[in-house]
Amino acid sequence: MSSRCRARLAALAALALLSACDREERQSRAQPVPETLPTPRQSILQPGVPARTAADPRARAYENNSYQMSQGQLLYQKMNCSGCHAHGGGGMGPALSDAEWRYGGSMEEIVATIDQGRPNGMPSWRGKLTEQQMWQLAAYVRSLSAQPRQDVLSSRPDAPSSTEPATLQSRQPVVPSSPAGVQGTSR
Amino acid sequence: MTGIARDGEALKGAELEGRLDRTWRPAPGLWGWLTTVDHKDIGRRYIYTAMTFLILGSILSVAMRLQLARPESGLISPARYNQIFTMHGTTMMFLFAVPVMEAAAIYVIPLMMGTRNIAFPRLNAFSYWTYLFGALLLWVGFVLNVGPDAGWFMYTPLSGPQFSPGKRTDIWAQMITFTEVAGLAVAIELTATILKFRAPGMSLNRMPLYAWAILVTSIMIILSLPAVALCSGMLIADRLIGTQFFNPFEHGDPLLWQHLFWFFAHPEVYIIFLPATGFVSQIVETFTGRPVIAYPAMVLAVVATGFLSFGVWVHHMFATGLPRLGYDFYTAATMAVAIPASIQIFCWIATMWLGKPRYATPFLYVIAFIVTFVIGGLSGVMVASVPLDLQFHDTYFVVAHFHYVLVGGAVFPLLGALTYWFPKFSGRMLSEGLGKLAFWLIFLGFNIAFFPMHITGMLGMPRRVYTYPANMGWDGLNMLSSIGVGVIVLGGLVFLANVALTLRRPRDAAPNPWNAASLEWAAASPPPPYNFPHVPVVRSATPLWEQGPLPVMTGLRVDDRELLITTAIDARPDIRYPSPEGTIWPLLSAIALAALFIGSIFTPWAVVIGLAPLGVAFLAWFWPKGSPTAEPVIE
Amino acid sequence: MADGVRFEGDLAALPTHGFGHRSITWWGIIGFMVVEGMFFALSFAAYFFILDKEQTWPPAPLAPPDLLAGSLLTILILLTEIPNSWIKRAAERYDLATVRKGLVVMSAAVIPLFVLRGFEFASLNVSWTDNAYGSVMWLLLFLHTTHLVTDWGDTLVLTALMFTEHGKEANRFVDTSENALYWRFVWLSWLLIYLLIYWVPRWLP
Amino acid sequence: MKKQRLVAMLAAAAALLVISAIAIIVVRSRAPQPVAQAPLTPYAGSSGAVTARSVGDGDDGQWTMAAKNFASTRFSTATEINTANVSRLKVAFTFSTGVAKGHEAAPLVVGGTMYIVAPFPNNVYALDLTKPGAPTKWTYKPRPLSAAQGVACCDVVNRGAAYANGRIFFNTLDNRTIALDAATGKELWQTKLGEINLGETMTMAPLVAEGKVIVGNSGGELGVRGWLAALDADSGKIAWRAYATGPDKDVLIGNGYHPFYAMDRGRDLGVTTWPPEAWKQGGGNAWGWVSYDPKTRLVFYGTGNPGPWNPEQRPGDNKFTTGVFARDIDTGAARWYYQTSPHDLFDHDSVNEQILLDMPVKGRMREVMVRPERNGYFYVMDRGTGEVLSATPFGHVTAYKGVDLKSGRLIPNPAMEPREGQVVRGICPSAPGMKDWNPAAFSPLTGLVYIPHNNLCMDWGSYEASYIAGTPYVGADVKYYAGPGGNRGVFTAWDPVRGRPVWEIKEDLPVWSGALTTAGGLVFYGTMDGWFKAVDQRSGKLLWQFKTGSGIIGQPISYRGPDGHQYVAVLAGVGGWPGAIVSNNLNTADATAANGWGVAMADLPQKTTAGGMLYVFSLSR
Amino acid sequence: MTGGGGLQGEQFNRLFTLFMGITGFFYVLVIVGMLAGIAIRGRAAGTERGERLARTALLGWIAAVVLGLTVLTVGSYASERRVSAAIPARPPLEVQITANQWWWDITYKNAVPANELRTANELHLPVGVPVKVTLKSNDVIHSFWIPSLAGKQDLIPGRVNDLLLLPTRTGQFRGQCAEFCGTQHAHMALDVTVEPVASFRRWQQAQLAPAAPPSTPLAQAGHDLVMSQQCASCHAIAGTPASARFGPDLTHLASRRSIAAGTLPMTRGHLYAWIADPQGVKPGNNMPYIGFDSAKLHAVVAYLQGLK
Repeated sequence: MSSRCRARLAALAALALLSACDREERQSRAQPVPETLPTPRQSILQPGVPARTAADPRARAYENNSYQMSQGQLLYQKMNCSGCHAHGGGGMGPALSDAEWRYGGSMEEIVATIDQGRPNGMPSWRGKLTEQQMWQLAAYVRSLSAQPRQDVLSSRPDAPSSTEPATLQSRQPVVPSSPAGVQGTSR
Repeated sequence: MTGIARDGEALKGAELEGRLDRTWRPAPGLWGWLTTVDHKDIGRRYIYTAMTFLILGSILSVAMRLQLARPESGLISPARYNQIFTMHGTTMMFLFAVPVMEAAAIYVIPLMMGTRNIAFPRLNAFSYWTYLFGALLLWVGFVLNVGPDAGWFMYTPLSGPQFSPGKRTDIWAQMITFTEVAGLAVAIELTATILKFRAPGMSLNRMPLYAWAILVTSIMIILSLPAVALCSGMLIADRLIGTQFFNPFEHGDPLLWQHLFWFFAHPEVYIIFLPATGFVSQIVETFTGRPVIAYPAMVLAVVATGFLSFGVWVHHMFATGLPRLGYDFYTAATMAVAIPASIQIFCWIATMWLGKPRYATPFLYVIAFIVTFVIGGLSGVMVASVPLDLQFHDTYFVVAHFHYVLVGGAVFPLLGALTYWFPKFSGRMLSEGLGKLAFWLIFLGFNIAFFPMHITGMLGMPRRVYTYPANMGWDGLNMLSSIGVGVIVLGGLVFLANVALTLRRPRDAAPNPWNAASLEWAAASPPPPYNFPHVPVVRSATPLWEQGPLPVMTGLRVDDRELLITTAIDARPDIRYPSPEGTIWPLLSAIALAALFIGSIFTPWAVVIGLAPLGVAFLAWFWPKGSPTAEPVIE
Repeated sequence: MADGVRFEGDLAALPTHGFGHRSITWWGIIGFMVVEGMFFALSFAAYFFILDKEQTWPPAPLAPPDLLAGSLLTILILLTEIPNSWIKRAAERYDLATVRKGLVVMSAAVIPLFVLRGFEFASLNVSWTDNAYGSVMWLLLFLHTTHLVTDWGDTLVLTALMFTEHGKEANRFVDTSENALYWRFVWLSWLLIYLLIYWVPRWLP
Repeated sequence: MKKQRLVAMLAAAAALLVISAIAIIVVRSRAPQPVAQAPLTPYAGSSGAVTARSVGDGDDGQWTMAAKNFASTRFSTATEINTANVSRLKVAFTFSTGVAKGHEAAPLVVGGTMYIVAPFPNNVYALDLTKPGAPTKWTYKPRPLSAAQGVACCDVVNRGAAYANGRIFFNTLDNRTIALDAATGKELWQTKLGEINLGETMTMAPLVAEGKVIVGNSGGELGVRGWLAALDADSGKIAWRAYATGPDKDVLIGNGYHPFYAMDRGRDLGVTTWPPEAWKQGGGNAWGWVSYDPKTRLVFYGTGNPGPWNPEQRPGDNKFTTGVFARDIDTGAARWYYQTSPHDLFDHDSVNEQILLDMPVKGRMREVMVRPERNGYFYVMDRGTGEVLSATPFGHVTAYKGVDLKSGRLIPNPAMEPREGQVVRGICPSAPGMKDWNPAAFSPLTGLVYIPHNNLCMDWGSYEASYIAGTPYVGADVKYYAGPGGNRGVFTAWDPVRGRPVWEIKEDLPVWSGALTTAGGLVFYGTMDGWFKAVDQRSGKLLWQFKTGSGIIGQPISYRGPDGHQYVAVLAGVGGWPGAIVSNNLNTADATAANGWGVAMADLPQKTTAGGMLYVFSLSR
Repeated sequence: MTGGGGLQGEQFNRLFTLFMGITGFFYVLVIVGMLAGIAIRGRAAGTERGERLARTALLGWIAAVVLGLTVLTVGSYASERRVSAAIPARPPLEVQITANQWWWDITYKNAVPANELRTANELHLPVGVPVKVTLKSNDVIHSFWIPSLAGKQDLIPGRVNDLLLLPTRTGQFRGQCAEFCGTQHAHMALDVTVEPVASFRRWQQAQLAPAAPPSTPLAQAGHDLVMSQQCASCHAIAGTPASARFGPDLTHLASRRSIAAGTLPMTRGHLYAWIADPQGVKPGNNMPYIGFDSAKLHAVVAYLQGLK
């Protein structure tokens, strides 16, 4: 093997290491950063359809991490979310596993909904949950409609069976697409 | 028919060897390396790979001992530590211990049986590749920080979809599937080889004890591996498609996992230990210069161990709250395993009394084996007792116990066996001086490292903790254990240096340098691709110690790969059988299988889609090449 | 070999194949049958383990699997033993023509089994995600289906082989005979699974 | 010869078999299916003694309270519509409430005006019946807090208003009791009684008697401490408030408290039968029906389930949840209490209606109340003492083994007791019970009680619940499914004297509407797919039905209009606990949606849609 | 040796001595035999008599081994019997322990539910009183083990196990989860105090009382923070609105010996460390980083310190 070839292999290995799978990392320690919750701006003409804000980098980080999602699953039960929203089917609160999002279905919007509460009964969890926990919950909530990457979802909780496993659902993302150009101008 | 060349008076010596070599030698170069089906190539490859994993597993243990040397150490994070100890256990059990025992048998058994190749040689090649891909899957996963982290025993529900999110456990479970396919294939090959490929005259009661050990081991593998394959299949189904096998809410049960897992994993200990007793028997025989006494008792002990090992799995579950009555049965059964083991120990010692021991390095390993393994065996008797086990279970006492059993009982004999058969593998004798130095370092280091663990366990230190508080009385003992591991590593390095230095020397070993009695020593060192120019004939249990030249039979084809099948019990010549040529398809099949298994971690559809390439590969594998050459052709 | 050798006999006159336990293929097939038999046995153990944990079998409110498809399959798979025995005997007689015919019949006879098996999955009345009962039912049926698939694949390959020049090789007849043996294992194991899936839930309260 | 005979016999046997099979199929496929074939014997006439005591005003053709009278008989003496002419029943007029949630209320009719309370936002409409088409006379909008919707456990329903002395009294979801001037719709007073931030809501229909407005709260699924309060009808001031848990002074237990059974006696049982502090989140809400006996001046009502559902979290009897109270209407002091489900295992609230009857028990006339209970037993109790005279299951029960009449204790079936961490299957009746809030009616014509109810079983998996104020406090995942027979609902005519069903109608969907009996020999009820039905009181024969725009879960009433003719009215509008599947647009792929209705009601969206509409029927002329 | 604090521990010690004696005897026999065999090399080599002798000795050896094993089996069975005979099936004290990742939820059962006592990570047992420990798990398999009292029992989700204990010696012991249960298996300890009955009763009475109200303005501020911030979403403090059950009960937190299931000793400094950065102290546990500033931290610690 030529030395050049070796160097190339080494570079490849290093690259593989760098791109190591973050989505498995048990990153339990939130970055001690000031609370900067996303505040998606509601558009003027379509109050139900929020304008898209610039994507928060944490959205992808939490949504693509199976550990964070499983923490969200734990919180979903322990914080009594399941009491209103069942296991996605809804009850007192709206269904989370269907294709309708009253207040937007993006990570940022779900976090904002958890944080601020919503007028028809969704309580505000600000000060009751930490920001990290809200992100974890949002990631789990999106997994109820099988939206994050399939390889991040887990098939079922250790709980009474209630739904077909998320990993088998083929539901597509349901956030209404925004008209082109809104992203930069609506601020 | 006249065109067929056969060995015999007319065709012997150098000409025969040259023609046999042309027939049996794998294709040259990389292609030959990929396509070979020679049991010696595969066996050597298997051994190298397994030993590599021994080294990797040992590196992990060094990491763990560094972390545990001091209390509340922050060297390794808990998440990483859990991966490391999981990888250590998994690597040692699934990627090192079982494969290396099978690997040694793949290399030695056909030679010992006096035949030219193993039964189902293509399956053998396939088995190696499958094992390799499974092992790579696990280790690449670990390097990419997707290593499993729920323990090598993967207790549900910790390993289930809720508490082990992500792909870590899936990778572990599919690695099990790979090694299970590989292990079962080898077990079937070895069983068939031992039962049908023995040299004429080697009736069952003339079979070397090592062959008996491998026969029983193979049958145990066949009976026990399905259990782990089944439960890891259930686990991955729970994790990927949402079955409910281990979900207590839906009336699955975490204990179902434990039953199935230990139904495999307890016999597995004996699957590792029995071949080692075979090594010990062969070494004792050679280095005392006489057969091991009470051959029937030895054989019965091996068979009884295999049999009893299936009745003891529940002693891993004494703390789970199963009915008490069952516990007493399993206590008795576990104690009973000590009886065949004690018979073997007695016979070896009596053989030493009756023979003339030579203190070569392999024999030293046997002595170390007895000194350490008996400790492990006796502490095993302790943990068989329910009241004692309820105190020892999952403490460092158990860690000490099974390292005494597995390192003392299997790794020491293995190192002895490697030294013993090294001239056969390589044609060179290992240096005795370095060998003995390595032996003493490893032996002393092992005891320094693991004996204190008995005490740390008795002092209440649980297993599988990434750290422990200070002032529990555990600090000094842990430090001592860590130092011991350092000594073992030193010994291991000397051993490796010995191998490396020896391999640089020219080949110098005679066919039978130790003056051993079994057939593998009748072949050249290293053996040619066809092993034996003529079919050796056996007249006693120690054929090479018989007077006069080696009796042989002739008449096998020389121009095509052919070997002799004998009857299962008396080893009377029965059939001349074609042995397959080298081919690439086992490798391609293994690649297709790997794609299917690995893909299935990410989507169940991989099973469906992956079947097509796998089917094509298998078809090409089994489809006969060229025109029929074997006689007779039916018209 | 330092001592040289002494020629004691010649093997040239030995045959190159034999049926049954004389054949190495037979030992391989037996080995795989034991492996798969263990798979089945352990799945049965898991079945009864889970059965023991459930309050009723099948758990309320599920209905036991519908009998029709499974029973038809059972009858059909028992009937396939007729061509199967026919093939096995013909193979042991080296009767190439009959073997060819038999294998074609056999390859075709398995196809309706797959159709029925599809209906069987549909008639289990439970999904594998519902509860452990559903999981173990699907497991049993799935395990057996893999055996149907493998043996069918094997039969297809053999059928194709028999129509080529390789069909004239004696060892192909040995293979054919052992394939027939394996099919017996497939349907024998099915009889047990049939009982477990369809009848035990009806017999137990 | 012999052979021929054999063949003939075989053929005959086969023919017989086929014919009988066909006959059985034909017979069994007929609906409704009477349990006992006619002739029916246990009528008032034949048994001679069963009569409902009319403790309210004499029937003047009005409908002033949801249950018609203090005895809660829901029996109208009007006979204009009867078994002979009911087939001519036609829609007289309709009225939309504009709300697409569950309509559980009973309309009131007083002096030519109909009053309707809609579900949240609880608008009150007064319809002028004297004018054609019954135009709106006035509308009152209480504008409850919208956040209240988030703590209403089982849809944002309201079960109706009450009328007395020219006033309309009703509750809003955000815990206000409001009194309106019936003539003008002007607000007279309003009293805030609870806090939605703690999960409290009010959905029940008040009862007005002796100048007191009796109201109670809801929220048993949110760990809300239950109470029943009496407000002064003139001022809205709280006269007394009796809690269901806590020390005796909170429960208004004093010297006058004489429960019949030893298990209900003791000091501060509302504290000692709970783990420390647990009574503060203990539930026991009085969200159901209240009856009143003017003779003894006793108010009767039941308390709801204890919180949380998971029983392992609250060892003890959990007094005074899931039981019946008799209280003095003036002081609220408890006279007696009987716990129907001590240490409730399955959310079997005890809030169902109590129908006050005088009837013979073991040959002696007794003043009783009858309660078709959620736990599946039909209780006949002495209303003076709280003694249980009989408790008979009126459906398929596996959850309990019976009621021990000596100790009064319900005997649970140990095999069905919930265990944390494992689903228990086949529990019948399910959490919504053999019968939920939907009230039964009594007919003195037949002496039968007509019970709209469920035939549901369930799987129950409990786990530890965490109390966070204002969020659900349940700790169980449940799944309902049809019980034996495959029908989810039943409409049963029950003979309270003999303790057995006379006939029953199997309904596909749970029967979630109330029942109405009339002197015309009819009984009315609605189904969740929108059929409003009239059946014969004696035989259960379906005489008339009409398909409304949305599923019916309301309470039908009957009144005499200003024109002197009889009318029947009902609110259609699917919703409520099971109907939330439709009204809240839930996802039925999740079996646990709406606390267990997900799969049980998976077909509901195909069978009905949400909406809110009043239907009033009269004979076509 | 760790046993000896309880009935099982005493039995363990006796049984272990028996095992050590017998297994030690056999070990010495084997080693001496082997050393003699290789030292006195070849004395009996190859003789028929030697082989016959060896075969006879083998029979004797097997008999000795079987005898030894029988003694051990019977001994261990007898030991078990003695334990179960000494403890009544329904002991006067029943403790229910529920394992969570990675802490112990402890309830002292009582016939009067209102006298049920709930605490976490600290077990007090009266000496000489048999106790039934009921074991459950909320998530994965854990194992309950107090080395000094001996005896070990798994806590398995979906199952209820129990363990009968009889402490015979007073003292402070350490219990530990003995089944690998995930990231923080190492930090899942249990503080055990075995004490005289009288002081146990005193402890029980003190623990039954609701939490002490805050006594200083700073503690009052801490109380308000605990009630209004994330703390109350997970923890319960009896006598206050905080009633959640996700985390350990904090009612008498300051009376305990350690923080976070034996992770840190209970000191003011450690309380600061724990609340300020729980993930740094015990990575992976479920207590989140909240981000109190120093003033809030002072207040919260002041309040928690008052929860004696």
